[in-house]
Amino acid sequence: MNTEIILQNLSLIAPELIVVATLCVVLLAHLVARKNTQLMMLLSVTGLLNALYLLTGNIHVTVSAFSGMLSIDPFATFFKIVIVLATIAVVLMSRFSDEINAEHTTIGEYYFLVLSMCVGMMFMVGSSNLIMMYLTLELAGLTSYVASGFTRKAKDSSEASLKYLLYGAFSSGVMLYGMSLIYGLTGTLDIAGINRVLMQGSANGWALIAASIFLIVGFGYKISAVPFHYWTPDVYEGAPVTITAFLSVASKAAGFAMMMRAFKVMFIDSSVTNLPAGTWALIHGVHVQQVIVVISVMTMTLGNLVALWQDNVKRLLAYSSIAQAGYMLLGLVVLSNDGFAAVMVYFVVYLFMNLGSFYVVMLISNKIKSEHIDSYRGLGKRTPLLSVALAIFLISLTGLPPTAGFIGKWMIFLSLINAKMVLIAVIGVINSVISLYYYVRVIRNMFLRDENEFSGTITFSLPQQILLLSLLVPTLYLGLFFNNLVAFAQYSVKMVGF
Amino acid sequence: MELKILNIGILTWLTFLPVLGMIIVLLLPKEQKSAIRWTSLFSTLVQVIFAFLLFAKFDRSLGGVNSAATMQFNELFNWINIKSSSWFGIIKIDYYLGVDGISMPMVFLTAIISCIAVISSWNIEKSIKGYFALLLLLDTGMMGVFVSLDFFLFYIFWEVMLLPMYFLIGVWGGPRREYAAIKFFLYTLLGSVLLLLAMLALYFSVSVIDPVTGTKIHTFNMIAMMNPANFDAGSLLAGASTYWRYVAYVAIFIGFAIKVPIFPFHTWLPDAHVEAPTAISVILAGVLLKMGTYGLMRVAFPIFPDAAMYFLYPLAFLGFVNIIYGAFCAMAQKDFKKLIAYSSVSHMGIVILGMAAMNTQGMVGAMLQMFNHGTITAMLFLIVGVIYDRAHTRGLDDFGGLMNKMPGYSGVMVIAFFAAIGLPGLSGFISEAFSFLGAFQTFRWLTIASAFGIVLTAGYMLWTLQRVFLGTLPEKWNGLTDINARELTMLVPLAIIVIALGVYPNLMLDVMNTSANTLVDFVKGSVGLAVGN
Amino acid sequence: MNLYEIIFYAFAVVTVGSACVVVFSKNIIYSAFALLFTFFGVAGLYVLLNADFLAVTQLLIYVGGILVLLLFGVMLTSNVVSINVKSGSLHILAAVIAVALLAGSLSGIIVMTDWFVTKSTGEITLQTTSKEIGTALISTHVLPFEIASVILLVAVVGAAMMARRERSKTNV
Amino acid sequence: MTPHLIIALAVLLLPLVSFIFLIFFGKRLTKISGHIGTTFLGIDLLLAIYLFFAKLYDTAASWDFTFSWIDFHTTLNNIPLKLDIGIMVDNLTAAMLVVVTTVSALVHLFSLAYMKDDVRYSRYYSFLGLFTFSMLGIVLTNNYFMMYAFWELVGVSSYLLIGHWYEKKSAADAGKKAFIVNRVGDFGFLVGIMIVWMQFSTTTFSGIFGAIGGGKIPFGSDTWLTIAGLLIFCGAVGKSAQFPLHVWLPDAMEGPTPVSALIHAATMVAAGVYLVARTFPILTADALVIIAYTGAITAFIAATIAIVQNDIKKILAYSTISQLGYMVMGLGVGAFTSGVFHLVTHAAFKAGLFLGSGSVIYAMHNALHHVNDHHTDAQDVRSMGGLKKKMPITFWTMLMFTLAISGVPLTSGFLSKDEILAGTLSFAHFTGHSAIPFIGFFVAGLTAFYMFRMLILTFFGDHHDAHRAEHLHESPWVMTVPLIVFAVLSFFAWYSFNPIGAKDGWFYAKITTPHVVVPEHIAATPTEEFLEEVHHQHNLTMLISVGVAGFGILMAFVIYYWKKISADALEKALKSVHTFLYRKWYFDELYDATVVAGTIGLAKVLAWFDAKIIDGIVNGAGSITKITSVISGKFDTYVVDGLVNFTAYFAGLFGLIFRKIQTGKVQTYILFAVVGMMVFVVLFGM
Amino acid sequence: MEITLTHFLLISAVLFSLGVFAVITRRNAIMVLMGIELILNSANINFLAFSRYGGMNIEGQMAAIFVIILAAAEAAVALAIVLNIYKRFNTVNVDEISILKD
Repeated sequence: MNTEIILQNLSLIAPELIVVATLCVVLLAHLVARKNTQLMMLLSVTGLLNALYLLTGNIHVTVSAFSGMLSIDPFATFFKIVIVLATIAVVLMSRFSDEINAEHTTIGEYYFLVLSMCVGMMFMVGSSNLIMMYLTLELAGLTSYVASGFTRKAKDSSEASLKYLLYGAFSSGVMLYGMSLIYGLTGTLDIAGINRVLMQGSANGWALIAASIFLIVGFGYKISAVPFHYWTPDVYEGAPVTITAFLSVASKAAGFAMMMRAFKVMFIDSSVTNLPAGTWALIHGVHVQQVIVVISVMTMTLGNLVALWQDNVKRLLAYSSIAQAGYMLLGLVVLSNDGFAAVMVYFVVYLFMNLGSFYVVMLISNKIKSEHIDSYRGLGKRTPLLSVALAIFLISLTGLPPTAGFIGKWMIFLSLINAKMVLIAVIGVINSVISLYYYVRVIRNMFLRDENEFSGTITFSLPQQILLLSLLVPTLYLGLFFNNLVAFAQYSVKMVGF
Repeated sequence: MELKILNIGILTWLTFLPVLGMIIVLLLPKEQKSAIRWTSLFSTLVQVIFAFLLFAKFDRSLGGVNSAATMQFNELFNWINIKSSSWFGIIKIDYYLGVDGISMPMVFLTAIISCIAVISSWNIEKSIKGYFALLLLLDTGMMGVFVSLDFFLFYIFWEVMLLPMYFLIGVWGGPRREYAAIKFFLYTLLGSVLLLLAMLALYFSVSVIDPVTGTKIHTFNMIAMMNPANFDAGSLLAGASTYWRYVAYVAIFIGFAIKVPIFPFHTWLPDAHVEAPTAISVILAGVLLKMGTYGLMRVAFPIFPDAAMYFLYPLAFLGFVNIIYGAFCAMAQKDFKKLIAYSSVSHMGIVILGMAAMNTQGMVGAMLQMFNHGTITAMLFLIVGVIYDRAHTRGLDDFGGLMNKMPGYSGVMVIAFFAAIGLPGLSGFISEAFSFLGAFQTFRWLTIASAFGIVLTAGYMLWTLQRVFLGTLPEKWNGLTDINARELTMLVPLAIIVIALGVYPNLMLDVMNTSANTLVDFVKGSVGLAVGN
Repeated sequence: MNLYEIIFYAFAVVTVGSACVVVFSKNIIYSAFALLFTFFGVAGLYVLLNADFLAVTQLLIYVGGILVLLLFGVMLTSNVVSINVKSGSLHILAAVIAVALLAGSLSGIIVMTDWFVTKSTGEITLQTTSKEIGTALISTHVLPFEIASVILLVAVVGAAMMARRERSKTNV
Repeated sequence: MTPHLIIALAVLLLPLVSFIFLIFFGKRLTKISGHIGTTFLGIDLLLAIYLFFAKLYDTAASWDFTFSWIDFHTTLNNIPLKLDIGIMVDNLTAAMLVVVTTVSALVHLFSLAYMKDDVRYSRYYSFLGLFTFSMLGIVLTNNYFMMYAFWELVGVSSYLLIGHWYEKKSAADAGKKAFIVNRVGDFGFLVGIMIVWMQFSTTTFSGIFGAIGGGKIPFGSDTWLTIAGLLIFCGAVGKSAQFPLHVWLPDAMEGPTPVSALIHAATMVAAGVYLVARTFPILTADALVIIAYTGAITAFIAATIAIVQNDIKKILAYSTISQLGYMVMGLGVGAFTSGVFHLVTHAAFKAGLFLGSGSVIYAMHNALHHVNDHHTDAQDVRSMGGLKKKMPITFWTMLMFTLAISGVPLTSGFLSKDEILAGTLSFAHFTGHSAIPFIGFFVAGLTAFYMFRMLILTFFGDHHDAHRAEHLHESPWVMTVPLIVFAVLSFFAWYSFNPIGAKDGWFYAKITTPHVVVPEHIAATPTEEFLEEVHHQHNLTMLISVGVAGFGILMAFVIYYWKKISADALEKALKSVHTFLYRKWYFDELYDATVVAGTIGLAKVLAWFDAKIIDGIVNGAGSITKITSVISGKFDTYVVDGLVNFTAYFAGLFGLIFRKIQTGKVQTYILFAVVGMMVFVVLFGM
Repeated sequence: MEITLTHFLLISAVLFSLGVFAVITRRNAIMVLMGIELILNSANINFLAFSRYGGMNIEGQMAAIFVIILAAAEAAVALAIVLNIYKRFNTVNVDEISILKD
């Protein structure tokens, strides 16, 4: 591994480098022009747009870089795009968030943190070596701990960061221990290598299972899957809305990408050939599939059932995002490229609808200083546009046509049925019916119930509305014309080595 | 059969005209109340005109049902086309519209009822802009369900209609509107998700030769699904009378049964009806309920003939339960609307029974009953609405002697009531008679038992008539005014239809007849086992 | 019982013993100092596993850095002069059961599993690994190395931001 | 389209035209509407009479015009599945046409005065038109389907006419009762039609008779043929107020008296008899026996009740039921022509009786009005008497009718009744059911008795309130003319010039027993033998009937005119019997207690069931939620909020439990995570 | 008795368990952090042991290095957060910091 290879590899991670550069610049800008918050926002956005542009260049690249540490492949690129898009949206959102702007003295650090989270996640999706996974996970993690505590003066924000820290550090520690066990079993940390060793069948069942479950603890915490989700509601509620939104989309996406790659590459049994094209089998004796089935069912069910009881919209959305993770996990259990593709499609639509709903919640709490569901009464009258938008986002989260959310679920169930997992599919749809109830509770309060006395209309600035529409339009458009999206996702399941 | 206007197929026009109206309505400032009203009215009126056009041009001799060739006014464009992985195969979804004898009357009905609903909503004042927008959206959803031949498209429209309905009940409804609305929403969604799964299972079980590429691809095309030859060997729903086919059929059936509604899934109906504003009750009873039975005819029967035949008797039995049970429940009601709601349950039971007969008279009777019930019950709800607007109560016992006070009103009412009772010369009679005649040939004793419903119906209807219109007028209603022009304009057309179909049912029958035969022959033929009782 | 084993057991005892103190002692100060010995013991084990470079790193970073940080933490969050340095503990019972189960299954795994070992165990000549590590850091592991640097940057900035005394007095 | 068809259609449709015309323009025309309606019916009558003679002197058995109404373009049992409708005119029809139109026309005329200051005058006339139309429909149709349709229409128009004074609750109730009771009968009728339709895929008489004649019987079983016949007969039971569905007719007297004359004496109630006559060819022996007994029982019950009634219209109502029973009995025993014949004659004199009573009531009413007496019931015979002098025309005509109904020689009633009785005797001779003739004669006696009781109480003696008497006087000509016409029509000569032998008249010549198509082994006695026997029994019959009739009349005079025996004494002596009869054998009470109460009760129960249990099971609403409120006070509000779906109820419960885990203590979370982890490790490790 | 891989692994297992125990039970946030450090150390011992007995392959040692680096970074951030908490709540007892809950 000599220098020119390294340099050549560096060109492959240009997007990440751009973002790193941007965050340094933002930090410096913060030092020199502390007052000019606008500038830093613009800097970040420009950097991110650059990164996005470079990413589009990488769509067709499929190489393993840095001596197998990092994979640059359509799969990674797809998720990087999702992450960068989310980051851009969040950066713009932050511009309108009162609680962020209140911290104008440290606004530079804020953008710095968001960007470094972005970097960490971008590396996460590509990393194909356990130690890389751990490092990138921690990079994303550490920054999120700090970011969720960004509004330091607020008690709940601080508490959120502490809980996130302790829980995260613990989970990643357990994960690390699992990694060490796998290292002990296979003598390597490179996931492809691990797979090679496992294929020789030397690995002992129980140790391997224990190790993989330790890994799942780490992943599960990242994607907030039951029973490793406990931090989620508290942190989501405590953290600034923008950060919550970011965590619920980007961080989840990164976690999923990492998990999917890890399991596919590590545990696939390439010797089994008599399967339908596009599907695969796991190495005999590795019960990861069953584990994930159990986890996903628990996740969606618990997420939905507890969400029924939430009165804080932010917290409600936290639980809803747990449930959503449950649906996405269903895409993994079918063990097929189309299952993965379904998850990826889901993430794209999830990006729009979830960010959208958090954005609206943020705007509203800016004005009415409350996230309690009862304070949403009569919003339909006070601010029609926002209410309708939120309603559409929530309906999309429920998964009703003609919104994009339906397509996400549709793809998932499509692959489940194709894999003849009817029972699981039934559980899934029943869950989506239950979920309807709490989503509709919000809608009901906005439209069906009026406030005791009408407290005037709420207006929002044009930029705010534009950002809203740019999230709303895709949510509707993708619901009817998902041709390219699905095609792109199905192209992007391509990983290094597969 | 082709019919284009401005080079756009008439069915597309019919389906999306309301959306156009909706957009205009949304663009109008909300102060322009009358403008909003007239826009909505206009768009629905045009829809009615187109419906008449369709009705006139419709070729009575073509069967449709399971043969794409004899579907009429077809519009087939590719909508989604994903070169997918080999596991999914190419995902192709078509924008596929077409009508046959089963859907034609429903399209006609939908157009008329929607138009009348708009008229009857004239005195809505509460955020009228949203109201009409949603009403028109609902219209599109309903129309789409009846014209789409692609299962995916069908499902989309099916779901599109839910949300407007939720809001229309929930925002403009009565005191317990929230409860009714969410109940309606949850019930229907529960049904439709089962429908969704069945649809996906079908998708992967059926594959056809793609005209373009010439390869075998899966399809959502309902008509393709009806051809047993298209089921891949070894797929989930392949074969006949298999466990999974029965499961899928039951799933689909529940999906539709909830809409009909069939006992015991009917409990949302009374609540929804009672709470909904008049126009919405009209649409609910007039069109929405028909979607369930329509779905059974369009989807469940032809795609799962084996299961359909296997579950024929249970179906008929449910029909019987609906008839008798609904009638008894209606008899005990004190609320005018609730009474009519339960009478709907009873009358839809007749449709179910007629369908279960699985022979021509039964099927035709059922179809005609769908149409007639649509018109008659619409009239009844409008009548309730008229009196409710004046008296602000629906208690049956609060009234009496309206016959003298409101003669014009009473005249229309008498027609509606006797039509509901099934009086010869009015439309209800023919359809009920045929349903029973048909059913009797398949299920002798069950039909005799069900036919007793006509006595019960006469019982509660006349009782209501007496309590509300006969006797002496309480003083407090001395101020009541007779029916006004607007209300007449929405009631009279329906009355005319009711009488016309009563005297000369062929107007509708010859539209339905061929398709009914085709359907029956197909279902029976593709199973070949004869049904006894 | 050769020297190697003696040394091993010595370190093992030190490590585990002090770790127990860390976990079970009521007094945070004690725990902190016990942790010091744990780190020493671990470092010793590293040496036995002929990871000399790592042993040194362990001492430098853990003892020199992390432990100090933790002590600072203790000092700043509880005034030592008072006896408020005691720290209680909660749901012992559940923890005991869970951890016992954990330890049990772990040791079970450890014993039962045939790990990935090159069969030529026994005497591997003690040699320094610094060189290999050095080359690895700039060749194969260059990317993790860089990421680690980013992590440190983020950590510094984040910690600074978190811990900084806010100058505006508009607290919640 | 032959001219005859056109005329027939005209006869059918003219009343409909009158109905439509009056319903729309009646309001403006006010009083003229009555004359318009009457004119329409007058023309109708003339046309009918023309058709009658045209048919009678035509050689063809029947004019049948069938056309396809609905074609299903498919086959059933290899027969093209069509619904043919059409009209058919044979002698029976022609006769019925004349009867219906005559009565209807005269009633129209009569009503001009009787209803003159009614609030809904025009509506009354339009409904009369509707009724006549439907009645003519029944008579003219050539298939069961159409007949059922008109059957229902008749029911409705009678509902409307009975409830004409719907402000009176009793009137509204009566209308409802009539309709629903009829529906019960129609239900059977409908099932019968289903059977024949299913078996012969046609509903035309000719088609069905042809098929059965061809040896095809329903479900290939004799029993089913009987059942089919009886089911169709159910329709007759409803319409002709036969036991056990006779209860509606007396109540129907709430309607205006002319309506009673038209609907509940002459036409509608006769429709049932007509139906039986039409169905006659396919009635098996068993069916006929049952029919005969139904008729007999009805006749007997009604007659006994009629004895003790005091309301003049009630008396007539029960006598009508009794006479209808007679006709049905006549058909049942096989005396086809006699049954129909009695229908015709009875139509005339019973219509006359009602109109007469109408005239009396009219007079009484005015008189009471003059003396401002609003308590006395204008219809109670006990408050009448001595009207002979005051209203002679009414009296003499009434006398004529009474004689006719009592079966006194030289009247039309004598002819028809005797034939029926002879029929019963011959029936008894062949089948041994001697109860039938016995009842027949007994009822004949009773009839004579109670009819004369009514006549005496009404017209003889002195009016017991002299002051009121001054205000009593004869009705106007529009009311008396119809009476006279009917009286004239009640003479024997119209039907047969032989006062004691109906056989020699045109009626028997033209309207003969139709050819029975039932297979021999289950058919009743062949017509020829039967009539032969009837001929033998004829003289005997005459003697007995005249005897019992005379005895009945004598008793009436003894008790109510000469008062040799005190009516009150009798009443006291037979207290229990009297009350039993006065209470009409407690039929209404019985039905109210069982059927009506049962239905309503069941309805209530089911409604509760629906609201609580079904909704409960599916929604977990109601009581279940109470239990849950223990778990969380919030829960109820949530339930009210709409979390009522049963699954969602448990969902909510679990959610409630799960969220307890979310304690807010991060270490608890970690503990749970570790536990979960260990569970997995152990579960999947083993 | 020959010192084998198992000995080292057992020690690390013990450290791991102790760490977990500390994390779950000790109320003081700093104690929790100490527990986490123990966990990391146990993992490191594993890495090195495997690397040693796996024929001196360097990967384990590299992993260990990065873990140590990361532990440092983590400790820094953690301390900052804890101090911040102490400012807000005047306590570092984790179980008393629970305003966010259902």
